[in-house]
Amino acid sequence: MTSLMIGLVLGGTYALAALGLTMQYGVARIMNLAYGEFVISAAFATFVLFSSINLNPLLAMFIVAPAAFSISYFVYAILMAPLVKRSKKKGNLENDSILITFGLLFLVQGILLVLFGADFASYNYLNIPVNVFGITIAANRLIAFGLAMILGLSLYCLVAYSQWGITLRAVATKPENARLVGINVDRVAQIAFAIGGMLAALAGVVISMFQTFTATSGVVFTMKALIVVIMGGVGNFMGALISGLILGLAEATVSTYVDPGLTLASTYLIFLVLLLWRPQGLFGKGVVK
Amino acid sequence: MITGAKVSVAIIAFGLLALLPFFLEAYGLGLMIGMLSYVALATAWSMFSGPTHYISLATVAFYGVGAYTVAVLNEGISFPVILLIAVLIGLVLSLAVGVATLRLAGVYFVIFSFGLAELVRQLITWYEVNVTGTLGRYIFLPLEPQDIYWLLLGAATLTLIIGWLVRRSRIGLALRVIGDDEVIAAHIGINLTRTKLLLFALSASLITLVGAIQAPRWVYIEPSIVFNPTVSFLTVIMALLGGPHRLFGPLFGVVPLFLLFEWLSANFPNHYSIILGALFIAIVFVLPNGVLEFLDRFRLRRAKT
Amino acid sequence: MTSFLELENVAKKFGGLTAVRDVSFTLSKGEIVGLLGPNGSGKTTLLNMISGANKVTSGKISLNGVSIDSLRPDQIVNKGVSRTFQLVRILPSMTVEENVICGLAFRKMPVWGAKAAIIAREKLEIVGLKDKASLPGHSLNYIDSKRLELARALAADPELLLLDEWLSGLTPEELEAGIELIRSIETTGISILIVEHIMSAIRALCPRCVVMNSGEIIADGSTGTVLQDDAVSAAYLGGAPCCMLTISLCSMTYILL
Amino acid sequence: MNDKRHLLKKLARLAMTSAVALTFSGVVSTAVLASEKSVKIGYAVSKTGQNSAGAGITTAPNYVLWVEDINAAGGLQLPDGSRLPIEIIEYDDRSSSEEVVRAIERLATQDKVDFILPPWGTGFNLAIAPLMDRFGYPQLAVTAVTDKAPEFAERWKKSFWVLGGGGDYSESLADVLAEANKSGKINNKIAVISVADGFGIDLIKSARPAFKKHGFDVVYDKTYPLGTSDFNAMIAEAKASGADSFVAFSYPPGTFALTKQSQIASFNPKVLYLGVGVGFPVYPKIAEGKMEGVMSLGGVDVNSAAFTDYAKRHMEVTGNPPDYWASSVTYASLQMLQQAIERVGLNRDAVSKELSSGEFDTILGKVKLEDNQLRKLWWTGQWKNGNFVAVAPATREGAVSPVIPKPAWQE
Repeated sequence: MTSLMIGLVLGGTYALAALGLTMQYGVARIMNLAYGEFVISAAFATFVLFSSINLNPLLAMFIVAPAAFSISYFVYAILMAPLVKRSKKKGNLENDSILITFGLLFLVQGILLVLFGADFASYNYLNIPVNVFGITIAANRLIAFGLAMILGLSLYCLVAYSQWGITLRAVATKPENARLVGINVDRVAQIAFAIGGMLAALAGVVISMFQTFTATSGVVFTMKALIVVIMGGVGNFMGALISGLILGLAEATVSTYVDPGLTLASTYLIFLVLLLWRPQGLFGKGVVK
Repeated sequence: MITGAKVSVAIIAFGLLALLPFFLEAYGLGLMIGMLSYVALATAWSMFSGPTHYISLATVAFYGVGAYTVAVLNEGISFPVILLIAVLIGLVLSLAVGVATLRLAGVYFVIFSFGLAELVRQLITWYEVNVTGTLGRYIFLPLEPQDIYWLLLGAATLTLIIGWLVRRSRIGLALRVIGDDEVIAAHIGINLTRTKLLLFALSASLITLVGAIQAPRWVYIEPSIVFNPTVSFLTVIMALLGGPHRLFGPLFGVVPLFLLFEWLSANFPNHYSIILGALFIAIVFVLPNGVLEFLDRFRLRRAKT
Repeated sequence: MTSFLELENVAKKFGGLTAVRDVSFTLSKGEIVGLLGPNGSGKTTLLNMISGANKVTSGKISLNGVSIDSLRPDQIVNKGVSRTFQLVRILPSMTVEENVICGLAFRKMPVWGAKAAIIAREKLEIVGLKDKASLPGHSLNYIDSKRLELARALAADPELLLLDEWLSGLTPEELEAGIELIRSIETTGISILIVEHIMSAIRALCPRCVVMNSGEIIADGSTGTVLQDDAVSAAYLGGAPCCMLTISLCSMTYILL
Repeated sequence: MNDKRHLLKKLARLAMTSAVALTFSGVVSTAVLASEKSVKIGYAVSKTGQNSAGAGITTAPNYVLWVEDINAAGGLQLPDGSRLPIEIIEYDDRSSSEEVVRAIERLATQDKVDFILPPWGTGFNLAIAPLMDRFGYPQLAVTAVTDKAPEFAERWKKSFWVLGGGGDYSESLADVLAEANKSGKINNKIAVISVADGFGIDLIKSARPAFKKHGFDVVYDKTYPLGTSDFNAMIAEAKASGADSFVAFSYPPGTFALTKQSQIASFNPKVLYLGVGVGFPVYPKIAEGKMEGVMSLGGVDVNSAAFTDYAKRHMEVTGNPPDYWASSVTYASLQMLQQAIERVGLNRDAVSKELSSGEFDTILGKVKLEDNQLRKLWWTGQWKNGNFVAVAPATREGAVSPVIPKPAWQE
């Protein structure tokens, strides 16, 4: 029971960290290797707001998230849009976006290093125990879990049932066809990318409340997010949510009943086995040869 | 196609490179060692990933396994035998992995291969901690930098020769067909799985060899050192930038990038990341598809004559 | 008469959808047969099953008395079956000649090196592409792409050739030449199964034809008789404009699948 | 606030340096400082990659501080009383073994520096040891904790190992615990977790027999992979194990997570010993000021004027306080080098000889190496009244008696 709760809460964090990437990669088709750097930048921004003007991180969200949206919007316009245009002929957006976001990764990381040094950044906010079904959990972790659920489910509903969701899905699955029915694919992709950046920032704000981070720890988030996204099926929010929870549960269970030394190995093992069993991910519909 | 002149140029180049340690200082030699290892890695990587378009991030899984083999066996067995064992381990591992993974395509394979590298690292760590009870291992082999240089030169040359032979062989052609269109490939009689598996294993064994050769240079080895994912990333970037479709393509990516990295970390140790990132972005824009496009054009021109 | 290609109660399901049900027919050595039917009737699926691209859900396919239904496409090629595709497939990064060499290099008795180049030129001469041998594959126009695809299929030295709408989309003159080309191939003793919509071509080429509708064979016999069959007309030839409509509707469902 | 001003200053510096860097490219690093006569000192540390956090806290700032101190005094003093300014050549090893090896080769053969300062980390110090030996440079390996130090000092005569081995720390801890057990403050059960890397394994391997020797029963003993961020499951197990002492041989991110998560879980063992990071200046903030009683490796003698003065200067020059373990040792090793040069000049062989035989006056007090190793170190420390004080070896002057049981978090 304890490990179940621990696992769910941990999984919530993973899911939260992955929502933005599923948007960016699933809809905008940008394989963003600098995703974790966006998360970390938001964490640093929150850290600075908290330690300089003592701004409550939950309020900081309302500054950081819109900022991340507009920054991502412009990043797309400046860096990605030309690539998308170029790739229409060649169809190598995946390779190009890997290369360019790899550059972006270094750029952002370098700026963070110069601004904040290599030191560990950490502060405490809402690090207070909350009793849930007799098990104590940190309030800030519950917030992460709650936010993951709310964002994940509402995005899922939005995509599944709204007009805008249909547009998104059209762009995600068949961009060429979406263009034919009058959808401005490039614009939708740009907005999706920006929303993805905003989601990354939200994750960063929340994670910064309980996790120690450094300028170079972005890669960890990118990799975890990638695994969750692929496991859940690219572009599927419900899938991201569920696979995040599965990974969290697996880690907690293995840690309690098997050996803490095998937690990360089990994560990758589950991921690899799942990919072999269902190459399109848990909830993916794409047919992969 | 292949003329006597080209062969003699290649032999002379090889001879000159082999003589280099007698003229270079330790640093120059170190530079050449680093460069040669990436030449071998990127060329071996391209052997499989170039024609198939499978972007593999598992480079460091095999590279690390090679290094670890040396760390485990370095006492009591002669170095050439260790290298051979390392290659065999790489071969077996890659065949096992290949059977399971090569039916994945696109980004699924990319992430899978990355996960694989991490999995291998975690399992080795767990094994060392729980079974052997050590984690760091020491390598005290009487190898001088020039020995490692010559071995790497051999490995790089071997990789290029194998790459050249593969290119001329039916398997090379089969891979090109697979890269162009898997459906056609199957319907003209190519066994997709076997072909990919063979090349994956060949490429992985060479990568394992490079890791094994380089290991004695570090003296101390532990998983976080030898399974550094940067190796995988750099290999991909260098190969993609140079053009993984051509035999010498990766070479054109490795040499300039390697020197650039070196120059940046020496002259701007505090702003290395920023400048590197900016340069990277610039390269993607200014040299669309890197040196690759240039090489494609070159090939077209040659096809016409 | 011993049958060369034999299909027994072949069926194919995609999920819950049955694309081909209970199809049986045979084809003799050296025979040329037309396979007709509206789009979505299961012709291409049938072709895919013979060539190994799709696995049969149930039933049996054998060639020369040997079962081939569990083999991979490349193994089936080595049994002497080669094919063209409904949507033309050329290897874009290779030259025309290399495209054909690919057909030679992986067949049962592979040809490689200088000899392959000579044979490739011969095959290209057969389809009339000899002058374009060194052009890149992606630079060919539609008809030339089709010719190249045929040359590549022939390079595999087939006993059975599967042509999937190879003649459609051609101008009347090109069609004429295409029919001649297929006829000349038939005279070399290769068995041919042609999936086609163009009636005139079927009439000109195939003494016998098989008609499918909704995944089943509804007629099999001499072309003249079959095309007068009521069921066939109802299913397929119900007036030209209507036919066009059916085809386009069927193409849409096909794409959606 | 100070933090903010510091940030602004850094921003301005960033803008300026990048502008300068981009216009003048390669010449900057040497041209600015180059003068007719100077002592060239080079080093490679991890500015990027996985090791950059550790190097950025312990190693790099002390190099900066030391050079600043010396140049402010007019330069390195030589035996004849003259002074030469230090010229620094620094490289980024990008947290890669291959890079650090090459950087040393470059410093030795290309830049021909007079002395080379060590990189951060056990693995990297070992990687460069054969090279340093071959090129004849003394190597004052600080951030390298290894039980094989005696063997290495034997193998590479010019290598000096000044931070002890894993066994030193775990045996000292076992002594502290045994003392508390004897006086009835804690039971004889210990729960221990360790990080799966060279450091963690070195410590746990020597800790097991040490605990056993003192009659302790290790009731929970698990190793977790590097990169683990969630310890709730392990804390729950340790809590349920009935052990009064909880020991974690952890790395900073793990140490911090363990601190926060044990607070939440109201996990209050009578002895809480965590790994690297407890001595970091950021730790009190992480523990929300409730770090009283937490134990770890290292510790300092806060009553030593030399240390307080050093800590103040460290803050002034680098913008951060030093850590309470390896920072002062790093600085002391630099002082040893400085004094050796002052006595015998720039001859590297002579300096090496002096380092292994001489006595030096450092911020750690008077020190003398034994078989090329520094043995007079603080092995165990504890947070007490806002300082991370040394508690063991208890016999050494300046040691403080440990607070056991540790006060509960919620107070």
